[in-house]
Amino acid sequence: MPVEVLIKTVFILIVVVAALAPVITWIERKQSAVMQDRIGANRADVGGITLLGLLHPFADVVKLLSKEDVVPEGANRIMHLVAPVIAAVPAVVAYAVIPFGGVYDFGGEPLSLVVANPDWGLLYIFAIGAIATYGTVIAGWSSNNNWSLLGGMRASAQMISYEVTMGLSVVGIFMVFGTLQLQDMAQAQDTTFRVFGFLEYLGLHLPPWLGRFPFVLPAWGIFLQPLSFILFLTTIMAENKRPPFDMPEGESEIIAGYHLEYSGMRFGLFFMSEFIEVVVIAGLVATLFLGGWTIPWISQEAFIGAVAPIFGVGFATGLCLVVHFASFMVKVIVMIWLQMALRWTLPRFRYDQVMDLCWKIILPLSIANIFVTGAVMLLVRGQP
Amino acid sequence: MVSGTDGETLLRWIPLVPLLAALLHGVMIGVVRRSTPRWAVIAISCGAALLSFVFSCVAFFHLVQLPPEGRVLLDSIYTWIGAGIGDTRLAAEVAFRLDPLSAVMILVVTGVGFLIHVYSVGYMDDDHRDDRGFQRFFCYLNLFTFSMLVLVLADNLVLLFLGWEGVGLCSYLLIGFWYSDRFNAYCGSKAFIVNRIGDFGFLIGIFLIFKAFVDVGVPASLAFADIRQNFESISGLSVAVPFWGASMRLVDLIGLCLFVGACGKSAQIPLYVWLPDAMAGPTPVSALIHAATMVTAGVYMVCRMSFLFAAAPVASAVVAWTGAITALLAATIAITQTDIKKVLAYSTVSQLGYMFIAAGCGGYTGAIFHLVTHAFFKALLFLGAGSVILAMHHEQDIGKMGGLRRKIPQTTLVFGAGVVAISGFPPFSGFFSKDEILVTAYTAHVPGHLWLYAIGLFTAGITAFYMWRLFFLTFWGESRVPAELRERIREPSGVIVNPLWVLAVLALVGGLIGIPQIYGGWFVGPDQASHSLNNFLAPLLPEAEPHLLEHSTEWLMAFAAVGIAALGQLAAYVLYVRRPRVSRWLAANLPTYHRLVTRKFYVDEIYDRLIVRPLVHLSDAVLFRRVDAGLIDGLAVNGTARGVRAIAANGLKYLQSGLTQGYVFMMIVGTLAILGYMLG
Amino acid sequence: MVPLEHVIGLSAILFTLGVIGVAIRRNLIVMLMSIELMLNAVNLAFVGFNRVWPEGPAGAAGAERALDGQIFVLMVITVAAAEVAVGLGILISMFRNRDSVNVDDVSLLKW
Amino acid sequence: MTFPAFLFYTFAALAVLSAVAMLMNVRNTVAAAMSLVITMVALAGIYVLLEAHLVAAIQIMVYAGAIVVLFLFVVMLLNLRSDDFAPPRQRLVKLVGALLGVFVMSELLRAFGGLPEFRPPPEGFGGYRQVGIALYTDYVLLVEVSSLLLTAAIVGALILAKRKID
Repeated sequence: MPVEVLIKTVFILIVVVAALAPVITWIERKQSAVMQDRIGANRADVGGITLLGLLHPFADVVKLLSKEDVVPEGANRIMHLVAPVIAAVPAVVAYAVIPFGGVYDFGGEPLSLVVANPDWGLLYIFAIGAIATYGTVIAGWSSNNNWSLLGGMRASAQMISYEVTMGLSVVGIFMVFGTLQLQDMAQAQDTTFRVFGFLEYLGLHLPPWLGRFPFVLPAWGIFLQPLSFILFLTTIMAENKRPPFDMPEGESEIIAGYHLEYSGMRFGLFFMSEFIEVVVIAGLVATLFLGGWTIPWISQEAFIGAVAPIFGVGFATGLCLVVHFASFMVKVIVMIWLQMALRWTLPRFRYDQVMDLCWKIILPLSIANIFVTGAVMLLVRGQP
Repeated sequence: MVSGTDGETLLRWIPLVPLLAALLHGVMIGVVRRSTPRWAVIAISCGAALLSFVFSCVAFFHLVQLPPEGRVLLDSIYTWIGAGIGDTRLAAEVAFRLDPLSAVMILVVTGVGFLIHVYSVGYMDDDHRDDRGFQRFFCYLNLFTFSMLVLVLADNLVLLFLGWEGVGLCSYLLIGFWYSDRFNAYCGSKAFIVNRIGDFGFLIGIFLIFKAFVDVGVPASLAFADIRQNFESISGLSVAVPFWGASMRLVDLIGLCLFVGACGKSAQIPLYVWLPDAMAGPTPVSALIHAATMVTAGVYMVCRMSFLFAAAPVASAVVAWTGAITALLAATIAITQTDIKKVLAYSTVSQLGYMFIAAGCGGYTGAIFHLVTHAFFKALLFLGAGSVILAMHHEQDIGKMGGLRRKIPQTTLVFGAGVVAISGFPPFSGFFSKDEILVTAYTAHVPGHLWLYAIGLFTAGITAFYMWRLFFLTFWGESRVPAELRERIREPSGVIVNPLWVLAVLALVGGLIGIPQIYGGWFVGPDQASHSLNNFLAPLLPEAEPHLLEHSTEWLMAFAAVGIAALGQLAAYVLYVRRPRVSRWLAANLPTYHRLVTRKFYVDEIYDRLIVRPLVHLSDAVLFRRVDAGLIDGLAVNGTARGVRAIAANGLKYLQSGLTQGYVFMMIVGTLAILGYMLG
Repeated sequence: MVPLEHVIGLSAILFTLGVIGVAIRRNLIVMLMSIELMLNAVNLAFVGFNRVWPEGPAGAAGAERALDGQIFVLMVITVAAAEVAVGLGILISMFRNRDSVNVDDVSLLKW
Repeated sequence: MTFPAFLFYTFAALAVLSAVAMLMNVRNTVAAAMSLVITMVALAGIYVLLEAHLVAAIQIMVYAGAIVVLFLFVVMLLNLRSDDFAPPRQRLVKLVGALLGVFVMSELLRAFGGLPEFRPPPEGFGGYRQVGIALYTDYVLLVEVSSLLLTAAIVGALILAKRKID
């Protein structure tokens, strides 16, 4: 058992951490530049080839590594050193639960493209999120600097309150899919549902054409739980302190917030953790709301059924695996793009607005969502 | 006992009318507070007395129409006390019963009561103050009439006791009417306390009856009819007397207890001390309460329970002998009294003694007859004395009177009639009733009944002597009235004197209603043996068996009684009119006896030293100071408080140090102890 | 996997440490933390015992009763959360009045 | 020594050590808080080993994630620097405390014995589904009451901590 897990972990590490994270730094710069009609980063070159700036991330990494690592005088040394690690590790570890592929049987026991599929899957992510809070708090406190202390305080307050609303907003999804395990959720989203299907339950007989293309949608979370999608997205971005909610950094008021006194690679670690977090959010949202590795309208069986007669079952499953992974990556990239777009369009929230938004808007909405979903399910299926 | 005709609603109005009047006065004094006009007060109270007298007469005529055996009128209003279940159920109703005995009583009470009301209008008139004393007096008077009527008309012992207490209360209020004078207040409370002692005995008697019925399993109802009916079942019981060891019949014990109550109320030997002091109240009060009605309550109660006393020879003997001794003692004291009202008070005590002699010897009708006649002439004497006092402007000492017959002729005449009646000269009431008693005493089965007769006869002589002494000292001889008072003496107004004339007639004629057969009772039928009152009361008091004497002995005894009365009058005449020096010589060389008698045999002083002082000392020094203050307050209350404070100050204070660490430590030790205990 | 005695032993050790913490330390915050530690020790014992008797004591009613221990742990956590909230509230007001978090400074039984 | 046993002992050792660290750490309260977090995470690990998955998740989310953060929050809010040991008198208390501890521990340990062996748990034991069902069927009242308790706690904390603006 451990061998398979090992392969998958290595695979994840390569794909997410090694590949995507640096790319994101590039994406962020490039996308914001294009949005603001400027060229963006394209100076870094290796022997003259700029590859549209793609080399920039590596340049950053080299730069950060070479920078001197300053520990402020009077700061609590150990804490100061440990903080970035506490912040980064959870981000990486969170990916273990996110399925990037379906369950395929190449003879023998099925291969499930997810590192670990514990019974309480999603809770694991929330727990990890809780640990991540400490990174920022400790960083803020240990750097013996009032601004960073303020940043740390703000970060902890924000993360704690958003943790609550994050949990509540996603309950709708739990109710619809009936499970906490992300892999099962993904499989549940592999089917389609008729948009006006619920009218049947009201006793109306539906004409056959309603069952065809324009009115059938893949049973994705976003269509079943639109409100939950919006709420979850906002909370998880706030949890990650991404721009619309990035008071902890808050350049204008408290300079760089909790990672003010950090330099060199530890500062890099903070940034890296943030970007890994972006990928995690993208993966999570994709899995929960965009059907994870599923292909819209074409379920796994249908795909294998179609391809198998031509190239044989083994090849079909392999192809299906590749296609599923591809669809998952596409969705992740779309989400990353969305987050970057949001970063450069929405102005930063004031601190009390953030807290108000959390406790006075998202919380009631998510609870209402839970009730509505419960009612609908009761109506539709006769039992929650 | 045949159950009488029920629903005679008239009966309830007899006591209710005076009650309403009393309530009205009470409201006017207490709530309205403005003084009502005098004529209104007079109208209300005298009207109430008159109305209740009229109702009594109507009821009396209703009663007489009934056949002799069924002569009972019942009127039950509601159940006053309903306690207990099953056979131990005690149901005491507010119910009035009119039978021959109570008929006689209500006539006396309302009749004499009305006259006294009229008299007191005059008497209280001259010395009334502007405060509402006048109205207050009549309020109490009406209240008293109400209580007496309830007592007399009561159908059961409990209601009778209610009347009993009511009467006691009113006597207290009326004796202490001029409460501003400390001595009056003292006399009022003395009367009340002594009465209470008597009531205590009475209560125990009632309880014993109730318990006896319950023990026997008979449904315990204290109505007289029921008691008489189920009486046989308890007559057999006997009870061991705790100290004596000897066993005594229960009936005797009950009898004795009831007699104690009677003594309290009718002022017999042990408990008579309050009556002479009761003279501190206004004279009409003395007349109504301490002559005519209240004091007779005891006699009435004994007669009402006659079936019980008849079956209790020991109790009857005690009653008779107490009566005799009281009569003798009171008469001797009366001889040396100088205050006009005191003399009459002691004469009342001795006359009551006579009634109890009759009751004790089984002559209940005799007792009631003497009660009635005594009510008339004693009320007359008291009111007469009242008018003398008025004339003398509140001078009560006969030493300072004398020769008043010229100044106040009418009072003299009326007072003379009273004196003649009481000393027992033939045609008047006193002779017949006293003679009846002496005959009963002579023929009684009580041990030593001959001695009773002798004492009765001798006391009759003394009675005549002190009454005539009083008469001669006040009205005859040269006037010893102090100079400035002499001219101002004049006859009181008509309102006072007229009632006296009515009473005088009653006193003289009163004897006729009970003329013994030997003098040819005027409405005696061929077969009835003795006089009319007897056969009127006969169905109610069957035990009063007719005399066994043949006529000659009765005539002989009559002559003896008249002779001794005449002897007494002659002695008084000689001593106080012809040779006043002789009485002074007698007083001089018989100093010890004289002082002994004038000091009322030092009875009050003895009581005071024997009972009152030790009791006060006990309650004050011992009970209050040591037990209440010392033990309860000291030890129990303050003691515990001091103890707790000590414990807290020395021990608990350190526990609350404020140091959280300390608390935590204690908590840990505590849990460990429990843990150790649980697991050990 | 591990004999239950060890689990309960661990719980006992942690509990004792918590008790010592409360007894020794004078800083209210650390005392509150030690209390949390004691509560955690109790939770551990609950879970341990629940693991051993899944069907509840002597076959209590039905399987779902099996989770008494764990549900109780949830309740303990709720209570602990409430307790900490109030405890820290007190701590703040104490600090504001005494300018120190040292427990001995509030021994006057009044502010 | 199977792998879970090894895991259990490491977690146990980790928990005990960090607990002791918390006690002994005098100078830096935040360090004490962090060691408390470590203890809690270690305990969560042990819960997973004892098949109490939901409880483990909640332990991390609520205990480690929220309560200790609250501690840190307060520490930072009040800017408490360091704390020092009490004067020598405290030494005595410390000694007594240690003795006490030993005694308590021995008492507790002595009490145990004869505990049943571990048995394979029923399927889905300790998972969120079963706990959820139990929570909302047998223990509904408990849930409602605890919600009441929490509201009371919030109000209480608010009143205690709010600056008196009047």
